[in-house]
Amino acid sequence: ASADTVVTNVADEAAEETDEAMEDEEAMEDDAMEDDAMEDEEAMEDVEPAVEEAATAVEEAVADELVIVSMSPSATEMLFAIGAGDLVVAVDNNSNFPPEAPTDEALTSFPVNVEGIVGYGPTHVVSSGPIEGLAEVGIENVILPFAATFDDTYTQIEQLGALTGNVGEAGELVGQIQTDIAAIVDATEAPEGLTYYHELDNTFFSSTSSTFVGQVYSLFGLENIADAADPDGESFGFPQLTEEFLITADPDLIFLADTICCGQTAETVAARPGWESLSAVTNGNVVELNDDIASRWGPRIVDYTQAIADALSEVEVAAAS
Amino acid sequence: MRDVDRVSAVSAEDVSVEIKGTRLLDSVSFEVYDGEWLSIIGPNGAGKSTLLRALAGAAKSVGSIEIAGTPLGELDLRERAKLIAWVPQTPIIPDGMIVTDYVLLGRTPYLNALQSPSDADVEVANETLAELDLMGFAGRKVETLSGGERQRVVIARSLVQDTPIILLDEPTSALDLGHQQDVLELLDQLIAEKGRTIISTMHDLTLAGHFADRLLLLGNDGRVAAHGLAPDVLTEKNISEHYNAEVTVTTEDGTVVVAPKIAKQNKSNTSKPRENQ
Amino acid sequence: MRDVDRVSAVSAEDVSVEIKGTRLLDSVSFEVYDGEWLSIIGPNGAGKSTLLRALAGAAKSVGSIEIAGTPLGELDLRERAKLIAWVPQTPIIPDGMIVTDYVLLGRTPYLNALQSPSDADVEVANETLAELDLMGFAGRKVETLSGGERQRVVIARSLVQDTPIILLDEPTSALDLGHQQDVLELLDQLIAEKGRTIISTMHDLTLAGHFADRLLLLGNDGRVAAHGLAPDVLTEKNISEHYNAEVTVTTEDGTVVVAPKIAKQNKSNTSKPRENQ
Amino acid sequence: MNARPASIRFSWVVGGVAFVLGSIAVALVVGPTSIDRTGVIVESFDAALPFTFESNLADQQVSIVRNLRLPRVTLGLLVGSSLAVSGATFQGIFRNPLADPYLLGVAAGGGLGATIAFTNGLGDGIGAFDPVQIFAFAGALSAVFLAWIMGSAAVTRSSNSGLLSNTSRSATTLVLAGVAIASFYSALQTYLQQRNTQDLRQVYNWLLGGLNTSGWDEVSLLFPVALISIAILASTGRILDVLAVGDEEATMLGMSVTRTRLFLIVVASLLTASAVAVSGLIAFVGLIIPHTVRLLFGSSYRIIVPMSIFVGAGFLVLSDLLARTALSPTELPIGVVTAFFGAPFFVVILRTSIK
Amino acid sequence: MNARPASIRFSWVVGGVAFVLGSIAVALVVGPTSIDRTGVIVESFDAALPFTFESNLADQQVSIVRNLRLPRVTLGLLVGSSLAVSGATFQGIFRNPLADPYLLGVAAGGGLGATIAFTNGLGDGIGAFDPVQIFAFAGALSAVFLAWIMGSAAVTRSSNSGLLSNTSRSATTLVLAGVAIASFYSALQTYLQQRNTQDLRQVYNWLLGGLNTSGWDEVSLLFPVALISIAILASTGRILDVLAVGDEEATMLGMSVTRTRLFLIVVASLLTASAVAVSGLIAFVGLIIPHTVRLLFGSSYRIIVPMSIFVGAGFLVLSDLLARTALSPTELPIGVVTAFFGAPFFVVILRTSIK
Ligand SMILES: Nc1ncnc2c1ncn2[C@@H]1O[C@H](COP(=O)(O)OP(=O)(O)OP(=O)(O)O)[C@@H](O)[C@H]1O
Ligand SMILES: Nc1ncnc2c1ncn2[C@@H]1O[C@H](COP(=O)(O)OP(=O)(O)OP(=O)(O)O)[C@@H](O)[C@H]1O
Ligand SMILES: [Mg+2]
Ligand SMILES: [Mg+2]
Repeated sequence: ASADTVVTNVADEAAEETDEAMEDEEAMEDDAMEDDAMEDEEAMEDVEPAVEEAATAVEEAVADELVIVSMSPSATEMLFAIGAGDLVVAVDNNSNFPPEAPTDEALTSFPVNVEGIVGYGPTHVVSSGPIEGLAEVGIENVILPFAATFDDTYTQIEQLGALTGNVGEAGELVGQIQTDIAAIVDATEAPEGLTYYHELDNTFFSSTSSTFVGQVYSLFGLENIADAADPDGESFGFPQLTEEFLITADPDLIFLADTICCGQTAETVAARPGWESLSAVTNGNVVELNDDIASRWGPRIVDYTQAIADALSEVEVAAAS
Repeated sequence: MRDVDRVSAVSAEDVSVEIKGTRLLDSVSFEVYDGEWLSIIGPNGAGKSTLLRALAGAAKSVGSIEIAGTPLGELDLRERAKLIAWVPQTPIIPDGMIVTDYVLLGRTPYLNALQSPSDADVEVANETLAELDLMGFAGRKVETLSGGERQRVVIARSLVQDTPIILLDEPTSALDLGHQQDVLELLDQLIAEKGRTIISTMHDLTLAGHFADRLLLLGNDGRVAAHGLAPDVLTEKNISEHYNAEVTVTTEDGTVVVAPKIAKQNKSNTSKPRENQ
Repeated sequence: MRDVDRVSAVSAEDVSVEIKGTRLLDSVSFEVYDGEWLSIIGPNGAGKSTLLRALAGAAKSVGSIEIAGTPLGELDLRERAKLIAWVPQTPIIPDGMIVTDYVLLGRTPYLNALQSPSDADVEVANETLAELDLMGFAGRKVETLSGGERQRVVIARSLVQDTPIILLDEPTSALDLGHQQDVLELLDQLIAEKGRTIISTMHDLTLAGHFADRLLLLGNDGRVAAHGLAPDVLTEKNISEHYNAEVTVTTEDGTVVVAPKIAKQNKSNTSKPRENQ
Repeated sequence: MNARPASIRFSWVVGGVAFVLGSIAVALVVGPTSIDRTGVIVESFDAALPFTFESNLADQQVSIVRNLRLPRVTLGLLVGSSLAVSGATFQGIFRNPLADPYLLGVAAGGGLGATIAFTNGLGDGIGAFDPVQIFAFAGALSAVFLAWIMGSAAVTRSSNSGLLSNTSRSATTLVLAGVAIASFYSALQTYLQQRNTQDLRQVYNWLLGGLNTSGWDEVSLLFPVALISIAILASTGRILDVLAVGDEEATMLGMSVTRTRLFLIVVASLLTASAVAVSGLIAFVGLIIPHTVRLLFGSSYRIIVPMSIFVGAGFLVLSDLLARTALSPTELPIGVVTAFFGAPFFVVILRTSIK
Repeated sequence: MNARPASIRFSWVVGGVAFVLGSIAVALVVGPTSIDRTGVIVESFDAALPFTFESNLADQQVSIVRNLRLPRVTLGLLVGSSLAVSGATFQGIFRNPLADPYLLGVAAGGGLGATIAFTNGLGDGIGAFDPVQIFAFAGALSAVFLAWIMGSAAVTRSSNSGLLSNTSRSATTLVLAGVAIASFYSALQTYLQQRNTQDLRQVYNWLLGGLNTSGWDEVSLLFPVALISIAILASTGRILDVLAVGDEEATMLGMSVTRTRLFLIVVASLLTASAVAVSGLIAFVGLIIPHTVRLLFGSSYRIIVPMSIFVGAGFLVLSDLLARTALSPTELPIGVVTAFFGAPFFVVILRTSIK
């Protein structure tokens, strides 16, 4: 069983329920959404027509009995952002946001303890990969895999909305994210043709434009130096780069997504032998990101986008002065 | 020496063994008949062990070797092991194995891959242990035995194999006088009672001549230097030529006795102990 | 037997060895003087090897053992190895090691941890190889040698160790007549020329009696059964009692000759080969 | 007739069976969720025997017992005994205390196979035909096959050149070929994994091994192979004892050393590969259990091999119990439990049983 | 005097030095960035020798040569020779073809130490005192220390109980204790890693090993230890040959087997632990290089040990070269390169050199 089948199951159960609620739902959404967001929404409906219907039904029929355990930090952030936090009884040890999330340090997903999860009495477990054995004890496994695109994120938020009956909030959230991101991108005027290096850890693992994090930079027309490691964009989404190449490529911007895991800062980067003369270092364009924000595909992609935008506006200053 | 009435147990024709260009054995031919005991003698490095290995199929050789009329190469390993048992000169002693288990290894050719030794097998082992004065050691680890005890255990394993042909490479080198005789007499008895064929190597020429029916002397060049009855092979000339040793050969009670003429030069015979030299 | 003029090389007093409650050696006492050759004899399992091990410090023993006047326990390993060389009954033959390297191991006590053998060391090794008729084998791997060749190589290692005291556990068991004599005469010469002290075990009682100054007979109970000159120890009574073998003891040229009275029952002496039995 | 071959004593068998049954009982009854003990036992009998027993458990409890605990315990028995008996076999074949069932590349091959499956997005199959299992199994066997081809061809050449060596040089050659092949497979696996770091956790998790995601599908895959292979291996102790006298003497005792070794390697590798396919790479068991048995009961493989089956089965069931309960709801990787509790225990045995 | 001990031939030394120098030259000159060859050589001489040489390279190119390539090559030499010589030593000590420098727990201990540092957020040190290095070093040594204590105490007991066994049982006991301790440390490491999955990537990278983040700091840490230890080990071949006759005979030759073994283990472990601390766990080299040397040049440790130094050094420098250039700009884990190219090469040698 994959993510699809589970979703369909939920939808099937719900399909029998009433249609009226759905119209209300749509009316409400119309008010709330801006145009471009709306288009996305419609596109998504083509792909997953059942989700909306299902959502309505669940809201009325299932919501009261819903008990959710989240084993995915991104899903946790989504659940709380759509106001379904009260349905969540426990989240795994890596779900450290939002602060009110019931993080259980003992709840680990690698490896996972099925009978241990049963102890929380959930009806649904949200995870990024399948958890075998849940179905056998009558628990739904909702699988929200790694998102490859923004649309995946929106779909997953909608899915959770449908599941928890918070369809409205989910729709609003998706709209809000889209609006915010569009606004940030509009407001940022980055110089053309800037290159960047997104650092995942201090052994120079990076991510290319074809990855989820890479897309965000593409919004601003930035050029990823790691793309050289994967010209056809099919493999090596996260290549480990040679230090010598990094130095020769001399990126305009360095984004550190390893400030928490590996304690990297602009200073530590500048202190690396051979790095002191890189343009990003000499121009102060080493940007410290929050690892979590830069690796999750939840609602905080807005914060992530904002961080990049902030950095870009400073580049302008640096370049101008 | 061929006799129409006798059945050939082992026959070797022009057997040579070569290793990396060195010839260890050169065109050795002989025939051993059922119920016979052939003793291979010769100086160190003559190729005695190599010859036994070749007969056992453990060393690659050219020439023809037939076991009970069948070319050696046509026997599969299991058939071969039911025909020939081999006591190596320096057997490998497995760590931690008890004597009974070790001796029972001799039953290997009679057991299928997944079969365990039966009670009958155990009984054979026990009888053989008793015959070789080893009952007291049955439960001991082989590696804790004394040199002579261990050597008898290895012989026991070959007897448990219950083959018509037994190859023994210096089987009594670590045995004391009494056990030497016991073992050789036991082998002699096996010939008499069960018609076994024995080919052995031995450095004690008196014993070799006494127990074997025939002797085969290998020279340093890996060729047969002499072959025949003890009085014909164990001559002072043969021995001084191939062993580089001075001996006196006498015959006592029909047994050829080879006694070294031992050092007289710097040793004052029985005037021992030497005082303050 | 004490002599004020003689210097004690090895002295054992009430030496016993016990292992898991079994007594292998029981209150053995004797003294060997500089330049003497003591031969330890006794049936298989009497404890001969155990005694040599105890003297060499390789087996834990109770009682007192003194080497050149110093208690064994007070010698550190290196000093001990400069005083005593030991030829084990079943030496471990390292895989792939060439003869020269193996023999050079005898120089270990003279080299610091990180030192390589000097040219002088290599020369000692070469001389010893030559003395033991082994020059042709210098570059060969030890494991490819024949039984007798290998045994001489092990003896060579012990001689290269250049110690005043040499313990040899059945050093000639795999040797042919000629090499047996050569080796024993070489040892005798070492006593004469360099004042070495030798303690050996041997199953050939005639040779043991001929070459050694004194004999020590260990009984099956691990106790000293007899100790003294060859004619006193090698008596028919002693031998039949402890070896469980019938022998005739004669004296030729002052050498005590022990000859087994060999099987007469089922063997028709020289009427060989047996025909169609 | 006072001389008797070394063999399993009846009391050891009884002890072994008791240990296994005890482990099963405890592992069924104890779990993160507390369930009425009688009910668990009744349900287990109901599941295991062709008779019907009625328990008073709630539906979900019944389901926990039947779908989570029972398959896990069963798989623990199978995997534990498989690894231990294969380990004993490999130690016998190679006469090397460091030999374990993964020696000739089963682990590296399984790892590569599983990684190929994961990185090609085949990792989320659930049900009887899990691509990861199939790829892991195929990878494991291919590595052993290559190791054999490389290692034994070399041996054939060497024995042509003259006398057989006393020491089992052929076994050493095979081991070295196995190590080289295993390294090669590991290199490929690492490379693939590095190209697909998004699958890192999945792969890593698989490499760690465990029974936590196992259900009846896994049991039904492993069961037939394990039953047959373990039955075969259980009676190969005598053969392994024959190999102890070296290739040359064993050959003269009528044993085709090369064929025997191949046969044993094939059976043990099939078994290990199947166990690896359903449970990943569980360390420690295959190496240490046979040594423990040797130290406790004796060094004949006629004892080591069968006793390893009991001890391995019970040990893994108990380890898995600890893996899911010790820090519940945290699941501990089973390799952590086996080594964390097993290693000190083994050291104690090592220090006390040297005789 | 025609009998001569087995020893290194002059031509082998010349060949070895040429191989190492050739590897260095190629590794300095070739890289993801193409830099004028003469310039690279001139800069390298300038950096290595107390004289001044002027090259016509751009600043950035100078920096690449001096800060990236030179330290990497130097570290490759040091780590490669360290692992190979330690591996040869361990194989000699334990007379086991499967022995490698990680046998007694250096790898597991280093892994645990590094993981402790990472999971406590100490992974960010830059400069001479990197906590990860210190923790890895300490962890590695503590594991070996424990293994020795556990393994040799058992031996002392056993030799009290009577005659020494001919086979080196004490070495086997030590190996088994080492394996148990290594498993225990690995268990702890895995546990820590599992509790801190956010550090998984870092830990995993460290475990894979590599020279890609190495600079002069690492060189200056390893250099003194490596120089002294390698110099000591280079001349221990004779001792290792003595150990070949077994504990009992070696003792009678005046060698204190226990003390010698301890000494060798201490030196080799210090060396390995230092190499591990700066470069993580690089597989294959320590196990396979000594075997390659044995197959090519002969089985006396007086040959194996020193030749392993040359071959190990050159091999790792070349492997690292491939790691950073083969798929440039992607960096390959060095363990992938060593095994991917080394394993087939080794199998060829294994199959052709059996005599
Ligand atoms: N691999 C080899 N390379 C060269 N020569 C060898 C090899 N193996 C054996 N030999 C030589 O072949 C000769 C015959 O050996 P073999 O073991 O058959 O002698 P033997 O007659 O049994 O001697 P011994 O009485 O000492 O046991 C010996 O000189 C030995 O050195
Ligand atoms: N670990 C042990 N447990 C019990 N008995 C032992 C042990 N080790 C040795 N023995 C016994 O001690 C006795 C003496 O052994 P030793 O090797 O000293 O005999 P030996 O006189 O050298 O005999 P051989 O002439 O056969 O070489 C033997 O009977 C042997 O079985
Ligand atoms: Mg021979
Ligand atoms: Mg003895």
